[in-house]
Amino acid sequence: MADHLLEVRDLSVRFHTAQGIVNAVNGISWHLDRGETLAILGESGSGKSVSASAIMNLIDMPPGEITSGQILFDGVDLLKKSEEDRRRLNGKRISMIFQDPLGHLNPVYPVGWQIAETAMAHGKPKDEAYARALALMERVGIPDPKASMDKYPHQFSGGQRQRLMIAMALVLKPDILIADEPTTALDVTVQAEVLSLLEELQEETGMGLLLITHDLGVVAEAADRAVVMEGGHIVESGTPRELYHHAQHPYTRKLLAAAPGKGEMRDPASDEQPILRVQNLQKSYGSFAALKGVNFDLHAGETLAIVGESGSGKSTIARLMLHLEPASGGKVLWKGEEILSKTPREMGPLRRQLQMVFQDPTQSLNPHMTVFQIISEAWVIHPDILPKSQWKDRVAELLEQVGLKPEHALRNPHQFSGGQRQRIAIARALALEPDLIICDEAVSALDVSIQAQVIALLGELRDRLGIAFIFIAHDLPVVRDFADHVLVMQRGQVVEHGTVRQIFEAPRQGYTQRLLAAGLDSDPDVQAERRSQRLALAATQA
Amino acid sequence: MKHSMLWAGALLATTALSPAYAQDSAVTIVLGEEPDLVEPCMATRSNIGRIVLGNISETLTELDVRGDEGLKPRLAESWELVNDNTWRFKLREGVTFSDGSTFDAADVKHSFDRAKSDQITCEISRYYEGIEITPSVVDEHTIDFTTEPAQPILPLLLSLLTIVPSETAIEFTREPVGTGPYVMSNWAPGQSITLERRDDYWGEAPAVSTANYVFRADPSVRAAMVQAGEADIAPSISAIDATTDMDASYPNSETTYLRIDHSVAPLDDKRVREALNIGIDREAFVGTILADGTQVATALNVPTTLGWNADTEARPYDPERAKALLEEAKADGVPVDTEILLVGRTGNFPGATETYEAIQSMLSEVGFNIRLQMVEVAEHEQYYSKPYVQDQPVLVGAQHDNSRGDPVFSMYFKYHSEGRQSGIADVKADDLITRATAATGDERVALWSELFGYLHDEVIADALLFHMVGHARVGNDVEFTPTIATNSQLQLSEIGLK
Amino acid sequence: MTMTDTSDTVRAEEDPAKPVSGLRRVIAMLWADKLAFVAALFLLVIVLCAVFGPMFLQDMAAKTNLRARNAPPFELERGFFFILGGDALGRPLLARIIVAAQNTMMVAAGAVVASMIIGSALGLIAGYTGRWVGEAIMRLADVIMSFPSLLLAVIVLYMLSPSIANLVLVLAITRIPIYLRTTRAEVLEVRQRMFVQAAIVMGASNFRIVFKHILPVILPTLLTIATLDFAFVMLAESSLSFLGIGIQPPEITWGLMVSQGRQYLTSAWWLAFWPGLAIILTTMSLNLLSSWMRIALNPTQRWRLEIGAKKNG
Amino acid sequence: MKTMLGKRAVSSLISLFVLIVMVFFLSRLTGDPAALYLPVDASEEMRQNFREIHGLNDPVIVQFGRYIGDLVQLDFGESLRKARPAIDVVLEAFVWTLWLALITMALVSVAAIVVGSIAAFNVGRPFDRVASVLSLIGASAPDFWIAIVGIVVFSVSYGLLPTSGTGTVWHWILPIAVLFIRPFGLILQIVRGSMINALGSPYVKTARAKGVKNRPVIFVHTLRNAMLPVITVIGDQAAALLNGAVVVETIFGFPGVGKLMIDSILQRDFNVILAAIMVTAIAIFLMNILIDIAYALLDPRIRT
Repeated sequence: MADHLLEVRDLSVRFHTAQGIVNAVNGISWHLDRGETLAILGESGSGKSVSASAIMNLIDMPPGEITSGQILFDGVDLLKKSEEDRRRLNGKRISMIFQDPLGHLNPVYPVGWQIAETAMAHGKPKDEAYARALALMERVGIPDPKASMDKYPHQFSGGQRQRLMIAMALVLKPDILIADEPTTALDVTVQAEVLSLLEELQEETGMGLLLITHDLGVVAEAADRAVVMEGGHIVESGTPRELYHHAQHPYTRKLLAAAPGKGEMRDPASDEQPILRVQNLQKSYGSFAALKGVNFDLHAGETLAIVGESGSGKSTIARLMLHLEPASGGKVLWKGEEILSKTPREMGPLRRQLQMVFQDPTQSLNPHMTVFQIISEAWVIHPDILPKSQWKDRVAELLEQVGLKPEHALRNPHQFSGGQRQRIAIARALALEPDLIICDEAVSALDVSIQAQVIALLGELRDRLGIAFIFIAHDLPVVRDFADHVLVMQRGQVVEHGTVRQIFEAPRQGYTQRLLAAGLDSDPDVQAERRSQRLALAATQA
Repeated sequence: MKHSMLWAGALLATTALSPAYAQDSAVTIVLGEEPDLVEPCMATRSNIGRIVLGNISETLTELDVRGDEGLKPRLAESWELVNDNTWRFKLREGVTFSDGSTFDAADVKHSFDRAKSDQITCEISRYYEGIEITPSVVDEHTIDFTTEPAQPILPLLLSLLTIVPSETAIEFTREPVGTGPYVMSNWAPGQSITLERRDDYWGEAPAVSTANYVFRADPSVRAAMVQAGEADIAPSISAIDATTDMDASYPNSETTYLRIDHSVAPLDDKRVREALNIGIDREAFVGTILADGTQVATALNVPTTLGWNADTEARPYDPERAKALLEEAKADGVPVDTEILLVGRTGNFPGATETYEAIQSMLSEVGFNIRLQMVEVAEHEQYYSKPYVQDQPVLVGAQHDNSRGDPVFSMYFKYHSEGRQSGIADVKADDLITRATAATGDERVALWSELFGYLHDEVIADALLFHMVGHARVGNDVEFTPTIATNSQLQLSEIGLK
Repeated sequence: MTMTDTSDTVRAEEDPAKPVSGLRRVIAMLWADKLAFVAALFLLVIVLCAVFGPMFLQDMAAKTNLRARNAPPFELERGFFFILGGDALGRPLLARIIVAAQNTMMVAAGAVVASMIIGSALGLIAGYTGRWVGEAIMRLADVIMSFPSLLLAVIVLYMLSPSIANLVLVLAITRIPIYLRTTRAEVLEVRQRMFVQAAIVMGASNFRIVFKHILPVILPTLLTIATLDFAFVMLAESSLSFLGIGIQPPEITWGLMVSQGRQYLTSAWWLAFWPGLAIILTTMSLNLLSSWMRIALNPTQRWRLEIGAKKNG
Repeated sequence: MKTMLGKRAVSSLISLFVLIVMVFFLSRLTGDPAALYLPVDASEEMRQNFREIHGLNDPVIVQFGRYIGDLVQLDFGESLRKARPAIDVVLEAFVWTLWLALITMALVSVAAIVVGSIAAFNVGRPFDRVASVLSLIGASAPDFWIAIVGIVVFSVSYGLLPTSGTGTVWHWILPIAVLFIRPFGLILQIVRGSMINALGSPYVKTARAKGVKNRPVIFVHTLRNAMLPVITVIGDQAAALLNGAVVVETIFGFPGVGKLMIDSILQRDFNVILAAIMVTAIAIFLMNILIDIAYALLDPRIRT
């Protein structure tokens, strides 16, 4: 009964890993037809990408191993076909694009050639292949396609690279396009553009689109149907609307609940002296001005969100404040005293008051240290905080504070999941009992559910310990329920500065409006609305 | 890659052509090291002498190493003692140099002055030191040498003086000109030197028309080359490789010995020195580490040398007595337990290291406290020549080569209290040396052999070890029998072709 | 990607590997790579020889006996230690090889450890401090690199006497640049990592950052190089002996034995063969072990061994 | 790129100068050339005279001044022993070494890259095992040992090749073969390692997803990326060869700079030592620049 273009039946894949055998997917089944878009929704480790890799024959065996199931394409079981036959399908009838296009494009070849190669690999003559490549680069909206043909991946922006990937995948007009987290690494505005590009192309070619994502918003925006995966199982499936309004499975509900930007907004209520004043802060690399004079104040116990897309200079502010880079100009007054001009020695004692939580918890924790060492290092450096005798108890206390177990203290970072690692990073920051914690994209690398938990944790700490936060993020919804003030940045400048309510309910600047519009909402209906807004905006501003 | 191969080929084509392709009556001779120069006045250096002596350059007189005719005429037809201090040489006529100029007395004078000049350091000049020698041209073909003091063996000394034309500048040359049967036709540094036969040679033309010299450091490679037919003669190969019927051994006039510095205790004690001598089982080396035919030495010079003393007998190996002697010395308060340093030179001769290792263990057996140290040549020189290392007793293992037939070339230098490498300061020895040097005829013979006996039996000047043999490998299509002189020269005229 | 995702969650769930089981795990991973396992065993034997050999066999190895000169191998009537034959002075080869192991290992280990410590120390400084100091150090490295090692050997061994210690000195100096350059390159990369930044934010001293945070990360690389270098140094030492520089009798190393035995290759092959074999096997073992380490120390490759371990263990 | 080359040139000059200074003074600490040059029984005045002629009597610092003075006029001084300009002697020898190094490295690179890639693609399979073990055995044997065995076997026993020396292409085979072994083993390992990493990288996944055949996946997509680390190693190995393959040159009587070096060191022929060091140092500098260029050609990210 080959009534579907592509059908996965009872597929089970397992991997041999350091920790033994892992069943990545267990007997999952789904199908996809021409012209429709199926979303596989799941968080990291849910096995959402495994079936795709299986279809494309990209699972290395070992360590991978397909233990059961069929993959029917046009009614034929791919798993029974020869390597060569499957190669012939790849790129010709089934194509795939990936997250992180920079890594997935070969750094040492011109993009033009890489796109054309898809065609050449399937026997198209060189000139025709290049002709198609050029046409597609034009179609996916690469500026000056002719010249761009000879450029290399590193010479393009993130969004353009993803467009190039798409072009590469569509050279031979495949029947199916698999997009694995195609927009995750991208800025919100770019994400929206890429998604709509995919839709247009789908309409043109009538291909089936398999969209693998962790983002409910993406599902709401683009999918016709969706399956929700957890721990290698499909827990629920249906149209976005069904899933949003009548979610059956608790996990699905959890996901929906976790989606940011739904809770109550805060109203700042402090009027005493600010603990931090940033005045005309500037940074330039050679001739390029990354930060063009930024000003803001921060009151004790308050949270300031700094929002902007990549290259807006939001992280630079943090790095300058903490002496990770020298500033080119301006002042930073911490409790009244200027700290930019301080020497490392003078800075030493102050550092414990200003702490930072980094974006990628995997990298910000030293893999060679145990959790205990990582946290207690704070007191090795600042012995006056705590006598050695109390370290053990304090570490346990901190771990519990951030929702981990005391016995975790003896493990190494790699034995934790991303979210847990970020909690450890937070515990490390707390160990110094700081007055201000700067969170640089502290949650953007985390799954939505984890994101929600971590933000909740931070909020709780703020209320309990009265710590002030600077919360740096690239999309607005995340900060909506958490911040008191919001600073919107673009190209090294503050575009708009206001209370969270003002920013979200009455954005004054076009850029802010566009940001808001570009943010994807998990409610299909809201999202549909947003979409029309976005298009309207684009029209007016174009 | 292919290309680079081709280029390499091209490059090679331009370089010296391989011996294998040279025409008939050509021989290839493989030597241990390439000479830095091909300079007649350096001919006493063996790697130069082998190429130059008797081939490119000739001397007035030459020592007969095959028969026993003693000193034979070469460029000089005859010589006589005009008075005590003056020798007169009659020169051969009708001899031309390879550059066409004719040979006459002026050339001899110039050659001598050039050799003695202080603008270049000619090795052969060292044989004329300490004597005032003035050559004076009598006529075109007669020359007098006046010496102060009288120099009985001047004709022998002149067997070392290579004759160059009077036009030769007083600086080292790379294009040697001589009266010899051959002329150097090509020198590709690092690869080969080629000699061509001269048609206008005064004497009878030798059989070999072209001689090609190549250089390989490793003895086994040299041996292999002859075996593989890439070379015809390898004048010195290692005894270990000398196992085929192509190989001939020859006394190479080298004598190995342990030089003892008598000035440092306990080696200042005669009993200790005797113990040293009888503590070494010399016989055991022959035919094992060292080649068959190696002789146990009783003198620093080989038996064919003038005045060699047949009555002195090698001391037999006697460990018991050696121990006893040491005990005795010890009883008299001689510090026999002091560590004695035995210095050997790596690669001095084939099996050098093994030899010294064996000696060390033998001497330790009889109760010496010996430390062996093998050193490279420069360091060896530090120990070998004065001023000596004084802080501890030292035995220097060394080799001495004198194929010139007269002890004069060795004795002053090795045993006179003034000698640069003399371990002894003995009045009687000094006196004997001075007298013998000045003496002639039987008196000279008597004095030398007295000295030999005295040094060996009375003084026990040093621990004499062996008269060494060298090994030559000669290819099947040439005939050549190595002689005692093969170490220092190799006259192509002595090579026959089959 | 898929794999790491899955293993990620698993890690979070399953129990942490207890430090105790570390050794067992290493052995299991060794066992997974049979060649590496054998190599490790062989090296263990060599080390034992090096430590205890001279104690028991010194005299036998030094006793010359010209009657047993070049005694052929595989004959027992002269005693077990003549199983590999005798050398040019009739000394039992087996005994000599065992005794020589000590010097050989001392030279190699000494040189490698010394150069590794000095080299990586300089590398850390060059990588972490200001660029002027760094530049200076790098130039120094260039000089050492283009300084002909033979000349260095002659100079050192001439001015100071030729001894094991001095040979170690020579070899160590010539190897320093390798570690220096690698360390510096790695430091320049690692110092940009987040956890180093985090340490700075906490106010950690340079010393602490370098030794607590950077060094542990680059150590595996250095160790891999070291194992390879160990082999290299052994060969270098033998070449020196061949050229008549370096260690001289009555001291013995394998390299020296080979170069002394080479002239007998045609008449008594075993003189050069056995010590040569010892060198080959040791260097090979080290190579195998280091390529095993390269996988074992690389998290993305380790599974190859771990599966093996499961299959075989 | 240009400015970088400029910097490199300057810094290399600095190191070269330091090198010369060190070699000049240190080598003069290693004994009196006269003692080596002249026969042992040469008299003291003869030695004095020799030192006089070669200016060895002046204080070392004066000698150094003189040397540098000449050097700036590109006069590298005379060889003590050969009575020729040192630079001629060195260049003569260097040509040989250069060819030896070039040919060997060319062969090594190609062989190691091909075998290494295939091994990496079959990690753990027989081919991989055999390749690495064989290369290891070769790389682990002392080179002089291999060289002599080689001569005994190929030249003496079977007479296939000339034992040693120069002349025909055949004369090059044994030396190159011996030199080949060690760098081959090393580079093979590097290639294998970096290929394994590259094969695991995302862009290979992409290529597979595009339906590219295995061969181009290895030799087009992976290899070029994997080459980057390899090139550096090739450079180092080539540098080592340019410094002269002393052992091989000595055994095969190959008139290269390595043999020249060891000879002049043992004979304390200072000018030749210095000239040799300078020539090789410059050659290596030039080669490193070639390496950089190759690097830039392979990796566009460096160009911009």
